[in-house]
Amino acid sequence: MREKETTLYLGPQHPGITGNMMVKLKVAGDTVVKAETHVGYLHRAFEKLMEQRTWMQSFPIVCRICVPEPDPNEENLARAVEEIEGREVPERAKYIRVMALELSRLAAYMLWMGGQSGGLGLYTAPQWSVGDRDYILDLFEELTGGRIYHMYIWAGGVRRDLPDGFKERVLKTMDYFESRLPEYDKLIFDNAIFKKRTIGIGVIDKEKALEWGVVGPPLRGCGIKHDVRIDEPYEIYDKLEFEVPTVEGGDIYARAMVRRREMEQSISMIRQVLDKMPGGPVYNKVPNPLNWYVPKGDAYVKTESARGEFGYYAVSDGSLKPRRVHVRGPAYVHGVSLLERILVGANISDVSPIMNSLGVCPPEIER
Amino acid sequence: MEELKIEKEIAEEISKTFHSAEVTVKREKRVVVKLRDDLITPFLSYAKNNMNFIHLAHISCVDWLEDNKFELIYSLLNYDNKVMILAKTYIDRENPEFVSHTNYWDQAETYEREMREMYGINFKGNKRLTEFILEDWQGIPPMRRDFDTVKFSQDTFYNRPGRENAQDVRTTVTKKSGEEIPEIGKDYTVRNL
Amino acid sequence: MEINWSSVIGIVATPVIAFIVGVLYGGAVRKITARVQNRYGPPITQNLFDIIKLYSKKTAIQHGVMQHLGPVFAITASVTSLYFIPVIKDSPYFQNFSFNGDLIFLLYMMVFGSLGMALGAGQTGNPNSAIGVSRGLSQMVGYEIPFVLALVAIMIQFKTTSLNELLAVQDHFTNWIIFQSPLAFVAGILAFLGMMHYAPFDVVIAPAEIASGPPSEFGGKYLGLMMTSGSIFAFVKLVLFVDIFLGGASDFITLIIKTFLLYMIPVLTGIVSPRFRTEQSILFFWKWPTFIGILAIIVVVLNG
Amino acid sequence: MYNDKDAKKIVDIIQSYARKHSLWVVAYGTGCGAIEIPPTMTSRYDAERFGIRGSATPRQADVLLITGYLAVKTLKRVIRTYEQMQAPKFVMGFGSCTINGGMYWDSYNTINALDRYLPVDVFINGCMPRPEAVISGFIKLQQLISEGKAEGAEKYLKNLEWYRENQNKVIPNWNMPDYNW
Amino acid sequence: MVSLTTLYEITFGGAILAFIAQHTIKQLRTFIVIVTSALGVYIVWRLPSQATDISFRLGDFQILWGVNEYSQLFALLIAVLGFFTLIYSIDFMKERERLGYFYMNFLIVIGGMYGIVYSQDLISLFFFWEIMTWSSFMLVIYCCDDAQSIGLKYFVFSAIGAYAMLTAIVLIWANLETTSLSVLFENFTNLSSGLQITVIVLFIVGFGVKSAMMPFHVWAPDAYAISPTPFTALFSGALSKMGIWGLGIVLLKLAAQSGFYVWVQDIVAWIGAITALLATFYAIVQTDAKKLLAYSSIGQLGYIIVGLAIGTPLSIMSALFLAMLHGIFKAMLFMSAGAVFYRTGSTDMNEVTGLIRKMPWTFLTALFGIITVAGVPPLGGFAAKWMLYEATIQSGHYFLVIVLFAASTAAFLYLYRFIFSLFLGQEEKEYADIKEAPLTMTVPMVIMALFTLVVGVFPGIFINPIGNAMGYFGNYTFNWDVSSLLNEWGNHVDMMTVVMTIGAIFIIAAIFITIKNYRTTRYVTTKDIHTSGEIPTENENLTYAVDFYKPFERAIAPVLKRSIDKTYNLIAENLESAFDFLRYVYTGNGQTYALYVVLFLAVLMVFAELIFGIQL
Repeated sequence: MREKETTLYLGPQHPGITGNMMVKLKVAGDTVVKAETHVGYLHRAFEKLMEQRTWMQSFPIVCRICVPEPDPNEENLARAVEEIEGREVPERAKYIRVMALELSRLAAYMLWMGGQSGGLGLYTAPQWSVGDRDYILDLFEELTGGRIYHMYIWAGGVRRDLPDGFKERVLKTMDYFESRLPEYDKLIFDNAIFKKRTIGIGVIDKEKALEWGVVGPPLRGCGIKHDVRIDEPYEIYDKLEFEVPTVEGGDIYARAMVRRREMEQSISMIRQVLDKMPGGPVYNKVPNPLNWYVPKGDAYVKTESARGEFGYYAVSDGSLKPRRVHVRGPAYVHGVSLLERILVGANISDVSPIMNSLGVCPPEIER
Repeated sequence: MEELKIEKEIAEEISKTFHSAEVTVKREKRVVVKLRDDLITPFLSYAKNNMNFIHLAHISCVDWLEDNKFELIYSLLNYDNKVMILAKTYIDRENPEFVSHTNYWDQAETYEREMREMYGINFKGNKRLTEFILEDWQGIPPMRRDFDTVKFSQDTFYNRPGRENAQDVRTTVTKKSGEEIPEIGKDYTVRNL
Repeated sequence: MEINWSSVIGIVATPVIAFIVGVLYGGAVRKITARVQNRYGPPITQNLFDIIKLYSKKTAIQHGVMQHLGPVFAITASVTSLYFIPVIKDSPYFQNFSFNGDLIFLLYMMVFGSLGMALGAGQTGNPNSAIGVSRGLSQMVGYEIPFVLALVAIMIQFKTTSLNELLAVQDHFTNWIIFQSPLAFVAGILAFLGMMHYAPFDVVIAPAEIASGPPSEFGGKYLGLMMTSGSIFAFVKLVLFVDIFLGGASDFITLIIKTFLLYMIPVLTGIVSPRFRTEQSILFFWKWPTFIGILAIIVVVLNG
Repeated sequence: MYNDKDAKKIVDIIQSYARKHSLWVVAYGTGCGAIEIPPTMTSRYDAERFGIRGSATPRQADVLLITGYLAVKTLKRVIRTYEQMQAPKFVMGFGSCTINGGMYWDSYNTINALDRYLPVDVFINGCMPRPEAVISGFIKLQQLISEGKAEGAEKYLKNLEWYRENQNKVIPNWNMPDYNW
Repeated sequence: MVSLTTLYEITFGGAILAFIAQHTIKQLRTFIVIVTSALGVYIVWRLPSQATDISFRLGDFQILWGVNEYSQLFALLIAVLGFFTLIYSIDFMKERERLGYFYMNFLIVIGGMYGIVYSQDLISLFFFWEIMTWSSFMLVIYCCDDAQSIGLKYFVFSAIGAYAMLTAIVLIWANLETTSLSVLFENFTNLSSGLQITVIVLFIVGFGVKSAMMPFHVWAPDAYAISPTPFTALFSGALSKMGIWGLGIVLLKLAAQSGFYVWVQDIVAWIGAITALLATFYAIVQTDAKKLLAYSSIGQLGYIIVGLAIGTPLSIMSALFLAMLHGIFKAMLFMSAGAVFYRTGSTDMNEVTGLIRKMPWTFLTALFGIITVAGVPPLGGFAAKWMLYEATIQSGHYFLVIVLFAASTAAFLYLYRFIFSLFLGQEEKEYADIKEAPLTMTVPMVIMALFTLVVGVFPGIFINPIGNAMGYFGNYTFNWDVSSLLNEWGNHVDMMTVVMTIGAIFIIAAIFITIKNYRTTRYVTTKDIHTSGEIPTENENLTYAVDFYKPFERAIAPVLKRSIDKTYNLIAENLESAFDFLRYVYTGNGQTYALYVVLFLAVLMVFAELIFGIQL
């Protein structure tokens, strides 16, 4: 028997979807009655592949788990190995790691800004922001050799030291970004229509947010201060001065403003890191990567990525290869159980902006 | 030892309530609890309702093929003191079945769906154990240790041979450091044939 | 029977000129948009390439006769409305049939194409198309009201519904209706924003929501004909507004300048605006533009 | 005056010129390569200079850009998308994983050689290819079009059985609707 | 042979014969019905040249029947529509029961309507009015038990109308001692102005109920929707025009003489315009095709009322033009909806879908119908809309025209919904075996559809006879070219040029798109659509039909919330319970009901006597 509601496929081949996934919407009129997330279009079986590779061989593939922002994955795996082994990391490497993480957060926010406003029909914003994001990618290219995939952070430190004059170039880029932010404010965040389209849309209830396991900007957009960087400071975050912005409201606009303010914080953090960065080696003596036995043990490590808390649960059985690495991306909850619930009752027009504002990133759901 | 005060208090409370639980404070903000499989549900319920561990961060599974066991790990987080509990248990690998915790946490549904698909664990009480990531999968659940992904890939997908003059990275690297090619490296050279 | 050759030439030449101008405007808009967006942008002839490419597609699919004829309805509406608009004032070539129709006729003729396209899009059976049509028609109710208010204000001010007589009134630039009836112009131009379907009123084709909406299932020659019609129709709307408010044009250069400047209003608005949801855009039109339109009529009535 | 043959030629030249300067890419980010598409399309690299533009639905599109590895689940959708496109249509394989599986050569869920399942006109290698590489791939495609060599769609129709066999081998449940062609 | 009495004899006699035939020789029944209605067409056609007025006394009253051009216009509409709907009903009603009852009442309705338009005095007008009302009530409750409460609603409103009319007649009789219309027109100004306005308002209420004028429209949507489709076509096409006929007389003959004509004009015009707008809004939110068309009817009648109320030559012309045309296109639309019902058993727009390839002729009719309603050139609706707008603007009703424009633009919404939901969209499996409706249904529909095209090209063939008919109201001249439209400022539209242009471009473009890539253009089913690369499963619904205009509904929510219908429903519920005892009296059985009506009339007369102190 034919169902009453219309089935609307949002994805996988759809301009409104973030990445390659599908949200099957049952709509009555333009209101979503039921939403079902379907994932698996990007399943590459990373966790299985890591079991086939040595710990160090896993680094090149973990960065592919989340394309817009690969560094938290490398950071997580590196810290998981370090925690199991009890390995010390040189101070300078920690600073460089934080710099890379914050740069990648900034890049991810630029990309998000494009997606968010592009989904709302403001096509100038993605053109600007994705273009500006390229300046960060240039920095990464200089630092790591790769625009997108860096494979830079690894167990024991980072792969290589900063090139000459890199610090100045980073500072220059940061200055440029700071000068651009007011323009983005004018174009996006202060735009009357943008506000009209985002305020009161896709609201997450504060109580529910805690119980559903919402993390990152969506949670901070509910007014709850929850950030791994202050809760469980890793690397040198406890030595930096920054605040974690929270905005009340729980709607798309609140989440957008959280990210907008975090961009300022990231810029200031990068400046602080460059300012305080000590000298010294960037990695300690490590074993031969192909012969690197990690002792038996397990570790759950967390990093705050642009979309929220990124957790890795790594188990080693004392052999060359990981026994199990479980990747828990923030989108795992945001993209499936949370999305399916808050889309009910939403307008078709708002589905794509809601997804963008939650930072749903399918590759980290299905790995 | 002063800084692990909260963690120790939590550990004490758990061991007081669950006598058979094996509680260790692993490091700052990490408490590991090993439990019998039938105690997991009471424990989660207790932690959620009485100890304010309301955030279920993830549910994970490790396949211990040698011991014929699956290890299930439930990670809970307390928003107030930001301590994380990892509750672990072992279940039988032959006929894996466990209780669903969807009535405690909505997002548990997703984790359980994935584990059913990847490990074949049947979570009783979960109403939506439908296909999640894979589509029309016919073999054994792929994340089990006895599933050979390399063989599967070679059988199913066309493997394009590599270039003849391609240099093996492993050989180059080991030559440089003067060590022998380890077993793992030899495995991988198979592919260049 | 004597054949009036100048009008025959006009009948053949008008659609061709309209098409070329429309296509080049389309390209220019893309170029200007690109420049605002820090880009180099495609060549100005890009839309022409696109249309030729679409026509030279080797295959096409259709879901039935209404989809087959949908673009035909669209081009019929565009070209017919073009024929009933005096493109160049007092020119024997480009008056065409403008003496045989009037503003209310044009108003209805312009809907003919939308209706045909809606029927064509409906037959494809694609829910995206249907949603797009539903949005488009709803939005049309929104912007038609201020537009009609503006037109009625002008009609009662000059006691005519004929475009040619309106042109005759605007013999000197101080007599342009934009100066004689500025409120009507404001209401009209706000409605014009909606008629051109640029952001923030592009909810009909919103790609991120309904994958380009009504034309979802149209490809190849059908999309080519639709784009052709769209180019002509953009020109029709521009000329209509120039004729009504800006005193028409007595030569092509004036026409190009006036229409292009007019075109820039929706384009530049669109570049910096996200899109409204359907009901938001309807209510937008029913608030200020309608109020201004009513004001325009009141002013006209009070002035005699 | 010229005869029919010349006239035909002129039409062909115009057609292939228009075709090559108007490549509409169907919006389908099949793999992680999709992350380099926004930079390619936006202000830094501005692919619109070459007439390359996104297209929301396959009916309107000319180019199917396979951005990276294809999971089996995606392959099915890609085939459907490809078959809904109108000829002449072109496929571009993007990234090493479309050539030989790349990083994921041993994954149980990703195909290794795209050209066994779809007729690929241009491959762009690298993991991942830079926007410059993508644009150079497009320019290669434009060359092929003007030389009349980009005939993937015809190849596909001619060897449909072979392609179907390969596709069926990988996709367990072939429940695609029948196309009347 | 051709005279009013023969017309009545044949029609009412045919009605009784059809009833008898149903119970004796069934085969004859259809024959009798068709012959009767065909003869009706013939007689009505020949009447103006041959008939003479008929006059006789009935008690105190002078009964006068006569033919004038105004009546003739409506009589022709009744005759033609009656003929077409009866042909249509042959196959449509084949499977139904109680066909004798159906056809008898059908013909009585037609006869009653003839009687109304040809009566020249108030008594026979009222008599025929009641005949029409009763027999149409019988047809409303014909279908099923559900119809009972709807029929009650219809009846209550009709009774209010009849009561108002009767009161007016009584007032006139009491003061002028006449029931003759012509005498009334002459002496109307002799009445005191208070009496004048009372009579006018009462008549407007009386006629307004039938023409579904707001706020008396409440009965209409349900009654239209529930009655059998052939009758609905007549109901909406012709029966509702009786109200228009009467309003025309009241507004242009009576009110025009009184001192407060301007007020009456404005008020009625605004009521008409608001009727048009609100009915359009309600039509947009309907889910049943027949109900949608019913609201559409109310809206169109609103336009007609506006045209009549404005009272300039052009506006009267547009109103009468639209009245005639509405009879045709609404019959077409109801018939096509009926054809869909005949084949699929439903007119629920959320259910039925994708019939275009199964029922091409029905689709064509519906397409012509919606284009005509929308008023888009080149079909006939454009001429009507054009004249109405021009007349409204030129008579200085500037804001009225905005409301009308809003209503007619919003009309696109429901029109598209009607045709999209039933004919376009996904072709579903459950409708795979549907065939085109039988010839008796398609032929009348297609003939009428082509007629709208003819009227579109040559509006003159309608305009000039209507111009003559308007001689009844005054000295109006319409000497237009057969294909042109002219407003009072001297602007014109030449429909010939328009149609030639549209036709030429359409044909050229259609040929181009057809021969281009003819060989490589494939037809694909509606299942092979862009669904983002996914493959829809069997039971998934790809038809977008439920809540089609949700965004628009949200935009007009403040209007819909304060719906008149809701208020009325409240009253109606109370009414129903108040009249609950009537359920014992009226059992759907004709005789019981007739008895009740007689009682009701008696009560009315007593009332009249008590209140006005006059002896009837």
